[in-house]
Amino acid sequence: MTAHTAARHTAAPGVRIRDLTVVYKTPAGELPAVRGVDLALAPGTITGVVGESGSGKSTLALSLLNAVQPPGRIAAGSVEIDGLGDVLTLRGEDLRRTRGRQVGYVFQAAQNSLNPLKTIGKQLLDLGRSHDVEDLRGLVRDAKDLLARMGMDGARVLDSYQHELSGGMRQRVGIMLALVLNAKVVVLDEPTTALDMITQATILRIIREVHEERALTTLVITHDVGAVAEVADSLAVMYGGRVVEHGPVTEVLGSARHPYTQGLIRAIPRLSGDLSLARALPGRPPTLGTLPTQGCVFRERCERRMEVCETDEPMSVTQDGRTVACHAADRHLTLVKRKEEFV
Amino acid sequence: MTVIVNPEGAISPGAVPAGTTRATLRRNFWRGVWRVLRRKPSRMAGVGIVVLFAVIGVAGPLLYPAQLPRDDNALYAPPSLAHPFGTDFEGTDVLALVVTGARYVLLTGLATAVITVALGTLIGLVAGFHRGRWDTLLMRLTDMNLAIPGLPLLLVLSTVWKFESPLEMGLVLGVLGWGGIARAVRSQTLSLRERGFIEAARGLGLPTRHIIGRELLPSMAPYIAMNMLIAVTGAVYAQVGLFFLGVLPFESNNWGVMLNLAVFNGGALTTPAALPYLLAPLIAILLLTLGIVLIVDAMDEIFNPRLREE
Amino acid sequence: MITGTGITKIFKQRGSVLGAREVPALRGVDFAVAKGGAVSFIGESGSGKTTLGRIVAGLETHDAGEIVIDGVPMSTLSHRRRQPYFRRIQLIHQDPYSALNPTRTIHQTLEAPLRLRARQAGRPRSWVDGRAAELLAMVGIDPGYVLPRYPHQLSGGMRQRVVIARALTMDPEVLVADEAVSMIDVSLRLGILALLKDLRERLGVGVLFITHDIATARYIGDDGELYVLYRGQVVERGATEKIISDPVHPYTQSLLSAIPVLHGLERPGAERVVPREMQREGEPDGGCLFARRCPFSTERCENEMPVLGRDGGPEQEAGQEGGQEYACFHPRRRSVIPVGVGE
Amino acid sequence: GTTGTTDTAQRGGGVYTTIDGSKQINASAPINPFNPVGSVFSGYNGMALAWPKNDPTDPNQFYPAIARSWSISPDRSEVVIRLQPNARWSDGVPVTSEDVRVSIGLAYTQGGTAYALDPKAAGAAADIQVVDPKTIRVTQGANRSSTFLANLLSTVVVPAHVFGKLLPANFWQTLKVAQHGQGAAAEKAKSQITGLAENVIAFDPGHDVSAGPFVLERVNPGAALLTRNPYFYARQNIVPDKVKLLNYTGNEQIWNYLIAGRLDNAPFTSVPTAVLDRIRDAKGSEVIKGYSPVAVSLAFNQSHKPYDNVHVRRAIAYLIDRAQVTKIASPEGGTPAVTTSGIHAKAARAWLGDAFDSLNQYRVSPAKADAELKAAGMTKRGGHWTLPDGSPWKVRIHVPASFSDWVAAAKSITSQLGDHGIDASVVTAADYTLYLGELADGKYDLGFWLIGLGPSPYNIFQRLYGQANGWQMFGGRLRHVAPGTEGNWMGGPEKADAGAAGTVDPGELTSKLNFASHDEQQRIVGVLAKVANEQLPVVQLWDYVNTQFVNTSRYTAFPPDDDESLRLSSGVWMQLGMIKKAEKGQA
Amino acid sequence: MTHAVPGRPRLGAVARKIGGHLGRGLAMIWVVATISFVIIREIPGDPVLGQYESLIQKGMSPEQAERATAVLYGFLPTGNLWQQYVGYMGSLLHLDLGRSLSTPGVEVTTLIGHAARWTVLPVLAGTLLSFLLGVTMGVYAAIKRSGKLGDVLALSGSLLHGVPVYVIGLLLTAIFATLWPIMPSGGPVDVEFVPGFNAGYIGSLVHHAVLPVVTYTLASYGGWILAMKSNVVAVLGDDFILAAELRGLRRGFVFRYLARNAILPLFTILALSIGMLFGGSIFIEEIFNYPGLGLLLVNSISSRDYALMGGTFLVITVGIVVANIAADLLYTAIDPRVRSGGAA
Ligand SMILES: Nc1ncnc2c1ncn2[C@@H]1O[C@H](COP(=O)(O)OP(=O)(O)OP(=O)(O)O)[C@@H](O)[C@H]1O
Ligand SMILES: Nc1ncnc2c1ncn2[C@@H]1O[C@H](COP(=O)(O)OP(=O)(O)OP(=O)(O)O)[C@@H](O)[C@H]1O
Ligand SMILES: [Mg+2]
Ligand SMILES: [Mg+2]
Repeated sequence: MTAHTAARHTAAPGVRIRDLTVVYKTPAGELPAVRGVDLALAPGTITGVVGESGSGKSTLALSLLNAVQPPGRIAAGSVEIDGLGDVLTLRGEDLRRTRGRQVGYVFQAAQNSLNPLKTIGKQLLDLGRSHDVEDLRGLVRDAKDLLARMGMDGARVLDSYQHELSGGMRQRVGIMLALVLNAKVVVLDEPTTALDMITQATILRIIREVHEERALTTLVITHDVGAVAEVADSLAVMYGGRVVEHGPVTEVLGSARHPYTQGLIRAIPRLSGDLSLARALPGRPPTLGTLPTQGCVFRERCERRMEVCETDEPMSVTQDGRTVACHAADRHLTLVKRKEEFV
Repeated sequence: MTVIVNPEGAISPGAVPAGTTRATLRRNFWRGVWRVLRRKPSRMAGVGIVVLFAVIGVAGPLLYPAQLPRDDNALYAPPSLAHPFGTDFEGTDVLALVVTGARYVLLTGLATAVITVALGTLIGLVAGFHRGRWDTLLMRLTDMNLAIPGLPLLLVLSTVWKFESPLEMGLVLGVLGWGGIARAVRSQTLSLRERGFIEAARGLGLPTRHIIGRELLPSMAPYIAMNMLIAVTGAVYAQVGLFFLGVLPFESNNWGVMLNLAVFNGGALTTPAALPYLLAPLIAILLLTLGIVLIVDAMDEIFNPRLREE
Repeated sequence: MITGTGITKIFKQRGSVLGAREVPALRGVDFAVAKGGAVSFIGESGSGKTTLGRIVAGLETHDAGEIVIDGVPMSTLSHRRRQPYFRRIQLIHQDPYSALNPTRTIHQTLEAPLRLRARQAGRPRSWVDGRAAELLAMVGIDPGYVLPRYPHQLSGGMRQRVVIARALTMDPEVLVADEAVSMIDVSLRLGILALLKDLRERLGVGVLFITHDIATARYIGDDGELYVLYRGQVVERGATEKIISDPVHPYTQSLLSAIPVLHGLERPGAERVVPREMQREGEPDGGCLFARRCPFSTERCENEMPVLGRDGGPEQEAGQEGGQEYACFHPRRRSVIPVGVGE
Repeated sequence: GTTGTTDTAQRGGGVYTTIDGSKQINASAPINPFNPVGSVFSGYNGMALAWPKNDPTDPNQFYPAIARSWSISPDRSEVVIRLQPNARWSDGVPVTSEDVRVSIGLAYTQGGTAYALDPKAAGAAADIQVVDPKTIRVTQGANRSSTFLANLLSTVVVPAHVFGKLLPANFWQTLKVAQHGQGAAAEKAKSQITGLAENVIAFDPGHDVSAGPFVLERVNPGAALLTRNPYFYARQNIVPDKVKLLNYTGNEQIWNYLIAGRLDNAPFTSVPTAVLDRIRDAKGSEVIKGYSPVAVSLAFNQSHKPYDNVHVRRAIAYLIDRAQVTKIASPEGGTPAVTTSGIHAKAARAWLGDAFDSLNQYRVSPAKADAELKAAGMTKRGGHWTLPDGSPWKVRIHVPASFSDWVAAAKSITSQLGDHGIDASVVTAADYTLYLGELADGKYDLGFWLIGLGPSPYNIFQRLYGQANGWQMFGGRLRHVAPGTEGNWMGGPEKADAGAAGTVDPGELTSKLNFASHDEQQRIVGVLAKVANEQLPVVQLWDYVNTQFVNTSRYTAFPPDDDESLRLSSGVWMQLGMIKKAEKGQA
Repeated sequence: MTHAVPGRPRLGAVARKIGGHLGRGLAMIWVVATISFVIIREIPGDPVLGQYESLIQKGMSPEQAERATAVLYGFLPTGNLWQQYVGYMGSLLHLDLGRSLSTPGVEVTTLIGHAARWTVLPVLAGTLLSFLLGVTMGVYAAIKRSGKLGDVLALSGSLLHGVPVYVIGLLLTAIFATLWPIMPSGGPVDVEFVPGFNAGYIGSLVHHAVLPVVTYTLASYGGWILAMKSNVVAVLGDDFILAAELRGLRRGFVFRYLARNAILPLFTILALSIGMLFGGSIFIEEIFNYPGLGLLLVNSISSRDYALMGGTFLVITVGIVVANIAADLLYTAIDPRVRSGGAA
């Protein structure tokens, strides 16, 4: 009857991020937190983005809603969403309407993403009014359905304040608020951080199930390779603001091509397998200030470092649905891209 | 970037780095402070003002003879080159009065600030650190201190107690005013106490003295320093106000007395003649307040190593 | 050697609207940490792990039970006399950010306890600086670089190493590591775990390792022991490798099942166990604590409380095989952990 | 300006705005003259039998009020008072002798000079007889005071039909017993009468019944509004329709009103010159100056060293430039004291005649001061005078902080002493009450002290040789207490050398002034003035000038400078037929 | 697989909380009463002598002055300190503060009641006004904090916060009552108007209240703007604001979320400062001759009116204690986190 129920069965949109660069203004000047990222989210899939702290994951996620906060600024690129066009060109009311209605966002540390002074139900109504939902009763019904779907007593949750809910419950409320307006693109930033194992497994399962039921295009961002591997169809690995590897999740994990991905997988504590093979990556993850201005961002920690890595930034090469940006991984390719804007 | 310019690996492992001695740290601290101050011209202005007042407070009375000269024929003289702020009711230069009167005011302010902050911090720290019964007791005391209205009590006290020296005055103002700081310091202590590093220090068996003095206090330093400065203005304000009301007995010249005499004896609010006499101490108070406000702005950055070094 | 018997802790939540509510955080936990040994505690959020760690480190009192350090029962000593014993047990915090005083350089941070140490041992002051450098080198960081710096100038991994170095200033017998790696970048986690293992081997320091991620427990040492805590009760205990490979208690099994599967490298275990419900605050006691959530619970579980290592149900195969003990009426081995693709 | 403009247009009289300087207007206080802050304002809605004239020497000069005329027998034993034949209360009831009698009865419950219950008290009324509705006779007891008439005439008259019920039926009998009875019965009667005091004070009639020219209409915390009493006996004299009395809290408040031209008259206030100039600039503003029988002095505590030494006191007198001090402290409200006689200069000339000029004037003379100090055994070292024992001499002059003119004067004096190598400083007390308490406790070396409270010569010298100096009236007998005890803070010697008159007891002489004839009074005043001049228990600084402000833009015909009515309120002026409407009256 | 939500607060618990506050408040009042009793009885100075001399100082003749002060002897407290204390505490229990000395025969409670009216009105108006102004400007200063305007607003706040209230009061009188006399220079209302609900009276009331209220407002505005600014900045950094924006909430809603969370802590300060201002209004009342509690206290001190002094001081303190309790309860009422006893 209303738009959001009618739209339920439309096809999932695709999302294409092109050459996205986001910079933050620091005392040392504007430094790129995300640089030249190309990433396509296939319609109806879950794409996982993994990367360590500071690799630019959240910044990337915010860019999808054109919501990078000052002192940050999207310096270049485009984010095309099917049926919406380039999100980065949207302004004002158009942009606001897009958020929540077209693109749902589940906040990093969703535990704190709720207004502590209002019940969940009131916040839901605020959301509905903000998006001109006429049938608020229907909205509440949908919200209760969603919550029940996630294993909670909808009526009571809507009547609760944030502090009356546990971490896992808040996280699910966050997911509900992202989906209740029937957004087709959903971005989840670290949906399971600070939750324990069993809750994490539950949330991940819910994400997967809801994704499939509602035919969404989902982007899950996390620093936990395991969490991504559990839900995602395809996996992008970020390092120092670049996507260094991207491909179907089983392939990227099964046969990682980038030395960082390989090192990362080796560094994950596992339940089985040979302990002596496991190894931490040497060095430490870069921060904005310590990012090299030229050459490969990973070279300092890379065991396959070559001379060309010092000077030239490796270009992303796509082959068989997999993308890798490494000189060592595609030594046979001579395409070298130099970027000097930020030198 | 950092002060200690020390690229990775420049110093051989094992060698004791030179940058860790106390003197160096202190030097680095002051360099950091300087950097923080230089970030905004307003802060430099603030420091300038406060330093000026400090100098006046210390050396002001030395600039003039013990017996300030009077000009019997120039009562309430208008401002002139010789008397930038005119003269008072007996022909004494108003500027000289402001300068020589500063010491009393500043000394009280300082004494008050020291006492308020010392008492408040001590009580807050003890309450927050030991919790339990001590906490309950001290917080009741603090509630009491906060509930007793300071100014009215001062009025009542002024009839019993002669605040003969600025230090006595400061003592009273300080004893009346520590409640707010104590409460805030306590809540800060409670939250810091839960922070890992305090717990670690306790686990290491470091003495309480160390934990409070070296770990807790420095973390609260910006807050304490800020309060200290604000307490100075508060004390100056209260004290000058009491003199202005005429409820405080006075023996020596100070700004509040000047205000009182300007208004009630000179009619400064009624005619412009005594206006400079009124304005001079007012401007002094405003200037001092301004200076302190401008410096307070920098406190956070001064005591936070990260903001300091940026 | 530290042993704890019957450690019980009940928090009284005062000021709550519900009046003084009692939260049992530990219910008669027995454990022992030997010199150079590795004991891990795992469990969900709220299971009492941190509380136990703090009690062991002498930072929290307990309501019943006894802690014996080097044969001396702590309850017989005055608070003052207990201090030197507890000093030999050092806690490593989960959060390396808050564990270091932001206003003090690393040198100052290490200097204070070392001075104390020097005074106790009658060593000259010069010993302090040398020792600080030595300890930092021991935890694998460059003292020259680290000593003059403030915590904010170091990476998370470095900070955690400094925290460990600080704990080592007391020449501890046991390190209590509470989620010591959960806030550290994935690529660096193994480094810290390896360091702890190394310290065990080189210095003979015992490690009491607290985590909700069982996988990490393996890396502390394969000779270690594992305790599974649930709502303050140890529900299963045994050799780490043994419990991981052959968990018996359904709760242990759900914990292990919750570990995400690295699709592409692994397949999920055949009998993954998913609890029936989420954990709930303030659940009533009586019967098996896990009964409400247990997929296999029977009426007996609802009414009777199984005791660790004693009550074997009908399916019991080996009540205490290889020192493995559990508190369950229906013990059964299930293959829950992921299996490597190659295997 | 005032909002009386419309009233003026309609009724012609307008609103007369002024200030009652003697009390705070208190909205909670009852409309009751026995209450010190009661909303009864002398001369407006409060009436005495008569209004005192401002005479330098004779306290018994009065303008008629409720009493149209009076006579006193030569031996002062009997006073006959005849009331205004037309006087009526504002509710139309005539004012009769009974009203006066009730008023006197009520006055007894309060205590006070003429109506003391103690039969031995000087100047106490012994018997009150109603001769006829408009005539009353009062006789004086044994101790016949020279101020009996004055005290009697100052009696405030209240309506018997309002206040009468406060006196119990047997009141007059009880009074008789109290005054003439013996022993326990008399004591009981006394306590019955004084026991009424609280009720009388707290009594609130609710609305005003006045025999004065005005009736209270309303009181606010800051102001009182009165309207014309249609039954006032001299209503033809009263011009304004209403009177607005404003609160008096501080001088500067009066200054502001005056500059804004809002007051038609303001009572005496001290004014800095600059402010006075601005007040004069206000349209219609005029200053009337008159006699005020008060002077201020710097008093010594003679029980403290070195002020026990007359040379030290004289040295200080020689060093103080009184003209300069007055110029700084009270340029408009005072004239520098010609000398120290204990008497305001105007009264002094009247009392002493040429003898006044023979008094030592203590003109500024550092040389004489040096000589006196040397005579006192002091030495000057390094530009500073030290005490005979070689210790430093620190002069500390105490003043109450709230009196800015005294503070300024004290500061000026310390500056002058400082110029001559005497280390002097001003110490203020938080408030006047505290100041007086500490002064009386003998805590101060030097302090400011009001003197010369004329016109009664007893009151004048009582300030120097009364209780503060050790002479107390006790059970009708004079006795002297030791310095430092029972409020004797001045600590002067009991006997003083009065030159030609020989050695005298100044306290005894002072108490004699109460009963002596005029000639005798003149002689005693001469002796005491001489003693005060030579022994210098105080240094007289300046004589106050009654500076009144009037504004002639709405009303004219104010009393001229030095008029005998100047210390009375505007209400009395109106009764006396002074104030008239200004020609081009405008607000 | 349903999931329960913890229960809501119970009425009994709230009652217990209120009870606890009241108990502590009463204990505090008792202590303050005792302290004020002791201090006040120890104050030196003789009220009769003081009254006498100051009447003389005002030009009254000695006889008249003597007559006027004679009555005061009857009102002096008698008995030793302990008896006086017991009597005092006893009458306190009956809410009887005794009789005034300087206005003999009038109950202290009556005087305080009259004065309190004049304090409450401008204090309330001034506080609310400054609160509204300060809070609005604080939000503005926070949002524009990196710009010039924000700097200027913040500095104005700091300065006004630092400037003593009497300085503001003096300057305002000098300008609006003296140099350019458009405002009355004292008193609460012109006596010419008949009290009641008529235009003249109300107009006069307002006219007289303008300067005191403006002074209150200016003096406390600085504190509000500073507090509000720092709260808004803190809340702006909270995730839920960004989350609300990312959910596409209307600006109005986001602003309300922001404002409500930032104002919340200020409400308790508001309650406290209303309590505090009863005592803090001394300067303003003195300068504008406004017959409130502050002025009453000052006058009672200088006239050594023991009963009035003690009573006024006590009432001022009780105001603060009550405000404290009100602030706590208010916080409980409006912050759901505290209400249900959970962690804030
Ligand atoms: N407001 C800011 N100002 C300056 N730098 C910023 C700001 N926010 C983020 N950055 C920097 O941008 C980089 C990327 O940050 P981002 O938050 O996107 O990382 P992330 O991958 O989400 O990390 P985390 O796992 O810690 O959430 C980091 O180096 C960070 O320091
Ligand atoms: N200071 C305290 N006061 C009251 N209850 C407490 C306190 N500390 C812990 N608890 C309660 O005790 C129980 C055990 O807490 P604990 O922190 O030991 O769990 P944990 O296993 O470390 O959990 P996590 O994995 O979340 O760190 C929890 O229910 C907790 O709410
Ligand atoms: Mg992030
Ligand atoms: Mg924990």
